[in-house]
Amino acid sequence: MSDLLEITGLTKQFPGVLANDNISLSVKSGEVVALLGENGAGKSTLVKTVFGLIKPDKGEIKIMGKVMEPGDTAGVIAAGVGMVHQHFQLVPVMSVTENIILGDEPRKAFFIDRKSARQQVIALSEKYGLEVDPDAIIEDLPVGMQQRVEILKALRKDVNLLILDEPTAVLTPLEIDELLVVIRNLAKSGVGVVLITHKLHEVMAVADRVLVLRGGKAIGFTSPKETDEAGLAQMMVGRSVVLRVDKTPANPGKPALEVKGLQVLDDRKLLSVKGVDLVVHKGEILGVAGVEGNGQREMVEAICGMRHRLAGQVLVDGVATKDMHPHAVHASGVSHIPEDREKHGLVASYSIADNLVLNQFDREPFAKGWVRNISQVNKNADAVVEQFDIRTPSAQNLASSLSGGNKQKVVVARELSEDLKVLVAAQPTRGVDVGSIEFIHNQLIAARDRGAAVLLVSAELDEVLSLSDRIAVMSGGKIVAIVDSKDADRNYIGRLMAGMKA
Amino acid sequence: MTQTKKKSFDVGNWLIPMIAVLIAMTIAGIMMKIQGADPFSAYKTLFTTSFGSVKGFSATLGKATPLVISGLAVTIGLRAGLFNIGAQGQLISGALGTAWAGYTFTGLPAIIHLPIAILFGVFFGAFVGSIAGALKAYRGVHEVITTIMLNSIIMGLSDYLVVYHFREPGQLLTRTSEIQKSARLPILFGLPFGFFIAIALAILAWWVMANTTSGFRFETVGRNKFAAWYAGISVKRTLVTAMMISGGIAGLGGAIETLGVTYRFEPAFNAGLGFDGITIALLGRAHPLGIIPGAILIGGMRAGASNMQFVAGVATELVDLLMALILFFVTAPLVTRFFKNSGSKAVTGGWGN
Amino acid sequence: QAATKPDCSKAKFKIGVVTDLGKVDDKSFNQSAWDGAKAGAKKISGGCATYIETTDSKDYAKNMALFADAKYNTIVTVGFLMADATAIAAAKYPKIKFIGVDQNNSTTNENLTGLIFDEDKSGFLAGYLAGYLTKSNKIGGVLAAKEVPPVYRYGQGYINGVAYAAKEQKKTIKTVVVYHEVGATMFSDPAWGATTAGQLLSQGYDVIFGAGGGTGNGALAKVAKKKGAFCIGVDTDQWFTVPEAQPCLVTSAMKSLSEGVSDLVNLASVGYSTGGEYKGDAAIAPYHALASRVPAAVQAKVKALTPKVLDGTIKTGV
Amino acid sequence: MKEFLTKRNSFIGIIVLATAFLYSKDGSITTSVVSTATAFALPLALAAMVGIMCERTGIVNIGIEGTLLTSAFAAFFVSSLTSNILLGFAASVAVGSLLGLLLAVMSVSWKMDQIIAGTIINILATGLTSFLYVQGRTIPSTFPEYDIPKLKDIPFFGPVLFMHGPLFYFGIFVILSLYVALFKTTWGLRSRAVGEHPSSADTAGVSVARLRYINVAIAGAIGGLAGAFLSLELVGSFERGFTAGKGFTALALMIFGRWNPLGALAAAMFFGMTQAYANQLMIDQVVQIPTQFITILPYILTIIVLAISAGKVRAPAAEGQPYEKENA
Ligand SMILES: Nc1ncnc2c1ncn2[C@@H]1O[C@H](COP(=O)(O)OP(=O)(O)OP(=O)(O)O)[C@@H](O)[C@H]1O
Ligand SMILES: Nc1ncnc2c1ncn2[C@@H]1O[C@H](COP(=O)(O)OP(=O)(O)OP(=O)(O)O)[C@@H](O)[C@H]1O
Ligand SMILES: [Mg+2]
Ligand SMILES: [Mg+2]
Repeated sequence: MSDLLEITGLTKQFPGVLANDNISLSVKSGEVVALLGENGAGKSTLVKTVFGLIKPDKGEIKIMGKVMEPGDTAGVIAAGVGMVHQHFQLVPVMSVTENIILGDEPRKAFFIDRKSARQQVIALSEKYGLEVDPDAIIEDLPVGMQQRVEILKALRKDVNLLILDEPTAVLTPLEIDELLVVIRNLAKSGVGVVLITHKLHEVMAVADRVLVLRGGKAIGFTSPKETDEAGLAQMMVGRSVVLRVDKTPANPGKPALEVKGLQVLDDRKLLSVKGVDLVVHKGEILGVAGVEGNGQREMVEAICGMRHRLAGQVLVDGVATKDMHPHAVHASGVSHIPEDREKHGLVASYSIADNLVLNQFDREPFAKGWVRNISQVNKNADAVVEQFDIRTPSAQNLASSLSGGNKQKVVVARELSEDLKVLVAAQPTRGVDVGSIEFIHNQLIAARDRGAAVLLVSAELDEVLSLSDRIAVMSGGKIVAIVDSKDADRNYIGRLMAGMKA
Repeated sequence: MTQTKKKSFDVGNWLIPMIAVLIAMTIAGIMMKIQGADPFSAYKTLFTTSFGSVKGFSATLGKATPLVISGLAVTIGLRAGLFNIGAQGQLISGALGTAWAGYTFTGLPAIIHLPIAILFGVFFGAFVGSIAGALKAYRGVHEVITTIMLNSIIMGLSDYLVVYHFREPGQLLTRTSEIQKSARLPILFGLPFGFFIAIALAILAWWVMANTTSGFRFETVGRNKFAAWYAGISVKRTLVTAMMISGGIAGLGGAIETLGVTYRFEPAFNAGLGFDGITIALLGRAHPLGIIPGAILIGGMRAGASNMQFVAGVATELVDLLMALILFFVTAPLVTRFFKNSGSKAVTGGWGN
Repeated sequence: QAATKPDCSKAKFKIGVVTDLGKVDDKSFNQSAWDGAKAGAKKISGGCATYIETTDSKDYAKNMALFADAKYNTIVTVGFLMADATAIAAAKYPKIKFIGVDQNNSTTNENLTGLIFDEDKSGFLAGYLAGYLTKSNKIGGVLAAKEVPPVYRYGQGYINGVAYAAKEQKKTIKTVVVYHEVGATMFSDPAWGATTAGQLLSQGYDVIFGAGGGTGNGALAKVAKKKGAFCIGVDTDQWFTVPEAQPCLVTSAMKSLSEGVSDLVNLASVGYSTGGEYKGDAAIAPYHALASRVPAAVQAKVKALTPKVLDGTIKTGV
Repeated sequence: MKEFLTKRNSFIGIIVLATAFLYSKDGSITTSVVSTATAFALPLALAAMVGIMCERTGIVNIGIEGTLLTSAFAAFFVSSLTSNILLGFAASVAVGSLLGLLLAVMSVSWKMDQIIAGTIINILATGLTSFLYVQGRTIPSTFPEYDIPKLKDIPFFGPVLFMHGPLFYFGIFVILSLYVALFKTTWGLRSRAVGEHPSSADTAGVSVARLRYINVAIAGAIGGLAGAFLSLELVGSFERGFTAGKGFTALALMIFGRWNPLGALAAAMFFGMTQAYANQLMIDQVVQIPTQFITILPYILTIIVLAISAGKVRAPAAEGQPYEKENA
C-alpha cells in the first residue's frame, strides 16, 4: 500500500535561518515516526509545513498519494490529518467544547447544536480516556488540561495521519503513559503517527522509526532497535550527552527562603494554596513534585510577589518580603524562572538583548541612574548568547523569532546571569531539548553550589528526583510530604502526587 | 526598540514617503482639474507661499508647531500602549489655563511670566490626561472611552468657565481677555519661537524613549504588561504617568498656541488640533522624530490652503483630501513593495493590553 | 462645490468676501452675504466679487491680507467672530472699504462699516405670529448655541413676541427654546435638531422655530413631517433654501443680509462709506402656500404690528 | 445572554426603575422622552454594531465616523439625483460596504496598521463629502413613520418602540440578529475565534482572511444603514459634518457594551436617555443651571458608571494585529 505521507525535498528559509533544508520523509499507515532534534532544529517548521500553516520555498507534499496545495490547511484536514500543536491552538476565552468543535460544528440550520456538540466531546474524552470538563473555559485550565483538549481536538475526526508536536511536554507521568497507549492503539488501527518530543524514553517506547534533524538538515534515520537513548542524544546533538545528572551531595547552610502559612487564591478566586510552610536552605535544591494544577503555580507567583498573599509570609534571609511587588522581591535577591515564558518571561517584540535584562534594565551596569547603557546591554547579550548557546543569528533579533527551547534558554540565562540568594524555577526545562536540559540542570546545580537556595517546581517527576536534595510533594494545595531524595521512591511519590494516602 | 531606532536613519524610509507624497499630489491635482481649477498654479502657489518665502515658511512652521506637539502627545501614549484620543480636550484645557495665567498676572517680566503661563497649560493638560490614566490603571476603564468623553466634557466646561467666569469684560463673544505683552512668545530669526520648543521637545522625547529607563518602562508596558509586571515595573504607575505626560504635552501645545498665535482663549481657535495630532502621529509611525516632516508638510498645506483658493480657486476641502491621500500612500505598502517587499509593521495595538 | 470660482484679477472694482468658518453655500449667513456681494457687483460696471472660505479662525487676518495685497477695493467679512480682525485690518488698510457683517463696530475708522441687524425684532414678530397660530398653547424653538449673540437675540425676541401675543389674547402660552451645546457642531447637527424637535412635537408643541444653520434646518425638516404643526425658519426666506420644510414653513425670521451687503457694496463703489454701524432690515418672510392656514385676522394683526416693532415703538425687551 | 446580563450591567436595571418611577409621575412626558431617547440611540447603536462586527473578527475600525458620513451623503445624493429614496438607501448600503472592503484591503491584505486605515477613511470621508456636496439639492421624501397597528396602542411601549419609520425597525432587527448570529451560530463562533486567536481558527481550517473580509464588508453595510437612517428617515437632508462625531461616540459605546450587540444597544439607550433628559430639563425650565452642565451630563454619567462598574473590559485579543500564517 502507498505511503500516507510523502515529503520530498522540503526547504524553508526564514530571515537569517534555514529552518528546513531539503528534507524528505515518508510515513506509512500504522507506523510511528519520531522527529528528534535540538531546539531550533526545524521540527515544528517541518510539520507546520505539512499541515499547510507554512508555505515551503521548495519541495512537495503528498498525502495519501494526492499532492497538496501549499498553505491549504482545510484541504489537509479534509484529507484526514490531525495535528497537536506545540504552541496550543486554543481560544483562551472559549469553552472546551467550542474549541474542539471549531471549524466543523454540529449544527441545526445556522445554529450550533450545543447539546450534541457537548455529547461528542464527552464521548471523545471517554473513548481516549482523556478526561476534560466540556464546559470549562480554556484560560481557567492548567496547561496539562489544555494539552488534553489540544489532543482531543486532533483526534476528534477519525484521522489517517496524526501529527503530535511535543504533546507530552506538560503532561504528568500517568498522563504520558496513557497517551503513549493511545498512540500505539491508533497505530495498530492503521493510523500513521508523527511524534515530536524531547523525551528519549518516549521515543524508545513508541517509535518505529526516528528521523533526526540538526540545524534544519535531516541527519538520518534510525530506530529504537538499532540504538539506545544515549545514541539518540549523541545523534541529535552531535556530541555525547550526559543524561543522568551527577551532582555532589549538598551541604545546606542556614535558611534562605522561608514560606509560612501561605494561602493564595487562583484566578477564579478559589483558595488554591491552603497554608503552605516551606524552608529552603542555602546550597540546597528543594524540589516540589506534584500534578499540575495543585497550587504550584499560585504558590510560586505569591512567593515572587506576583500574586496577592491572602495569608502567610515569605521571608528571605529572615526578612519578610513585600506582597504584590515583584520588583521588591527580586531586589531582595529572589530570581524567578516563570512557568509561562510567553506571557511573563519575554517581550516577544523586543530584541533578545533587551529581554536578557528585562528585570535588571535599571541597574548597574545596564543603566547609570536614569540613562540606559545600551552598549553594556548588547555586550551582555553577546556574552550570554555565546555562553548559553542560544541559537540565533544575532542578539538583536526579536525574541519572537526564537524556537521554543531557545526562548526558555533566554529566560533561564537572564535569571542565572546574576548572583542570587534564592532561585525559584518553575518548569525550567519544559519543551527544551536534551542538550539544553543538561545545560540548564548543570546551571541550577552550579547556582546551588554557589550557595543559592533553589526552589524547583516541575511536573517532570524524573527532573525533580534527579535534581533535588529534598523533595516536597504538593497535592490539593498542601504540602503532603517532604522526603530526602536519598530515600525517595518513584512510585511512593507518584501515589502521593495522585493524592492517595501512602 | 533598537529596531525602531535604525528605521529613521534608513534612506528608503525617506525616499518612499517622498514618492508617496508625489503620487498623492498627482491624484489631488486631477481632482482639482475636475473641479475646474488649475493644479499647476495651485501647487506653485502652495510652494511659493508655504515654503518659498521666509514669511510663508514662518507661517507654515506656525501651523506645524501645534501639530508636532499634539502628534508627540499621541505618540507617547501609543508607546505605552495607550491610544489617547483626548489630545484635543487636553490641549484645550491647557490653552485655557495658559490664557488665564497670561492675562491675570500683571507686571511680571517675560522671563518669569512666560514659564508660569506655560506651566499652567502643561499642568491642566497633564491633569486631564491623568484622569484617563488613573481610571485605566485603577478602575480598568478603557482610555478610548474616557478620552472621547473627556473631550466633550472639556469642551462644555471650558465654555462654561469662559462664559460665566473668565469672559473678557463687556464682550459678547465667548473668549477671554488678551494675554499680557509679557506672556507672548517672541519671534526668532523670523520664525515662531514655539516651533523651536516643539522640535527640542521631539528630540528630547526620542532620546528619552530610546535611552532611559523610563522610556524602557513605557515600551515594556506597551508591548507586554504582564512581562512588565513580572519584571517589577509598576504597571499602574506607568499607565498613569504615560497619560499624564501625554496630556501634559498636549497641554503644552495649547499653551504655545495661545502664547504664540492666538494671545487669548477662544474655543474655535483650537478646533481640530488634537485630532490632527492623531493623524500626524500615525503618519510618523509613532516615532518622536518621524512626526516632524509630516507635521511640517500638513502645516504647509494648511497655511497655503487659502492662497490656493484665492489664486487658483481650489476648494479648501482638497487639503483634507490631500491629507488622506498622503497618509494612504505613505502607509500603504503599495509604494513600499515597489522597493523592498517589507510589510509595514503596526504602530498601534488596537484596544488590547 | 463644483462651481468654478470667479477670477477677479482683471476687474475694475474688486470685491472680496471672507467667510467665517463655513462655506459660501451653507444655506445660511455666509451664503446670503456672498449672494449680496454678487448682486452688488452686478450693479457696478466692471464690478467683480470673489471669496475665500476660512478654514481656521486664526486665518481671518491672513485671508483679508490676501485681498488687500491684491488691491481689492472692498472686503466683506462675514460673522461676528471676525469683528476684531476686521477692525484691525481696516485700520491697516485705510484705502479699502471694509464691510463687517453681524459685527458691532465701535471704532472710528470711517472705512469700516458694521452691518448689523435687530434679530430680536424679526424674532419678536415670528413669536407674535406663533402666539396666534398655536392651538396647544405650547410653542417651541430649536436653536444653535445661545453663546452666539445673533442666535440668542432671535431666541429672546421670539419668546417675548409670544408673550406679547399671549397678553393680547389674555391666555398663557408655554414657550421653550432648546439650545444646542456650543462648539464645533453647533451649526451642523441636523440629527440633534430633528430629534429635539421631535421631542417637542411629541409633547404637544405645535409651532417650532428652527434657527442655526444645519441644526435649525434639521428641526424644520422634522416638523414638516408632522401634520398640522407649523415651523418658522431663520435668516433668509427658507421657503427657498430648505424646500423640504415647505409643508410647515409658515414664515422665516429674516434679516436682509444680502440686501444690506449689496447696498453697502454699492455705496463703497461710489467711494462712500458710512462708518460706524449700518442697520440692515429685519422682517419676516411671506407666508407663501401656508397663507391659507393663517387666518386673515391674524395676518392683519401681524401686518399692523410689524412697523411698530421695526421702528421700535414696541420694545422687544432684548 | 450570560455574556450580557452581568451584575456590572445592573445600572441598566436602575435606569429601568428610574424610568418606571418617572412614568408613574408623568406618563406622557416620560413616554415622549424615552421615545426621543430611542431616536437618539438607534444611529449610535447601529454605528456601534459596525465596530462590534469588525473587532469581533480582530479588525479595529476607527473609521466608523467616515463610513456613516459617506453613506449618509450617498443616500442623500443618490435619492435627490434619482428622486427615489429606495435607490438612495441601496446606494448608502453599497457605499458602506465598499468602505468596509477598503478597510479590509488595507488591514487584511496589506497588513497596514488598522488605526491608520480607519483614520484614512475618516479624513477621506470629510474631504470627499464636503467636496462633492452641492447645496440646494433636496430629496423627494423621507421614509414615512409607520405605526404598527395594535402594538402602537400599548401604553408607553407603543410610542417608544412601534411608532417609527421602516429603517428604525430594520435597524433594531439587525441589532438583535447580530446578537444571535454572534453567539449562537457557527459563523459567530468562527468569527469570534478569528478575533480572539486567529491561528486556532486557521489550524481548524477556517480561512482567517476570508472571514475578516466578509465581516468587515457586512459591518460597512450596517454603517450604510445607519447613514441612511440619519439622512433619509430621521432628518431628510444632509449637511457637511452631518454625523457630528457619532462614529466616535459609537466606539465608546461598543467598549461600554463590552463588544456585545445588546450591551452596546443598552449603552446607546443609556446615552440617548441622558441626552433626552438633558433636553427635557431645558424644556421644563426646572433647573437654572448653565446649559453646558446639562449637555456634558451624559458624558460625565458614562464615565462615572464605567468607573463604578469597573468594567475591566477585555477587547478581542487578536484585535489590531494583522495575521501572519508563519507565526502560527
Ligand atoms: N516565524 C518565524 N520567523 C522566523 N524564524 C522562525 C520562525 N519560526 C521558526 N523560526 C526559526 O526556524 C528555526 C526552526 O524553528 P522550529 O520551531 O521548527 O524549531 P524546533 O525544532 O521546533 O525547536 P523546538 O524543539 O524548540 O520546538 C528556529 O531557528 C526558529 O528560530
Ligand atoms: N501579570 C500579572 N499577573 C497578575 N496580576 C497582574 C499582572 N499584571 C498586572 N497585574 C495586576 O494589575 C496591577 C497593576 O500592576 P502594578 O505593578 O501597577 O501593581 P502595583 O505594583 O501594586 O502598583 P503600585 O506599585 O503603583 O502600587 C497589579 O496590582 C496586579 O493586581
Ligand atoms: Mg517545535
Ligand atoms: Mg518551535
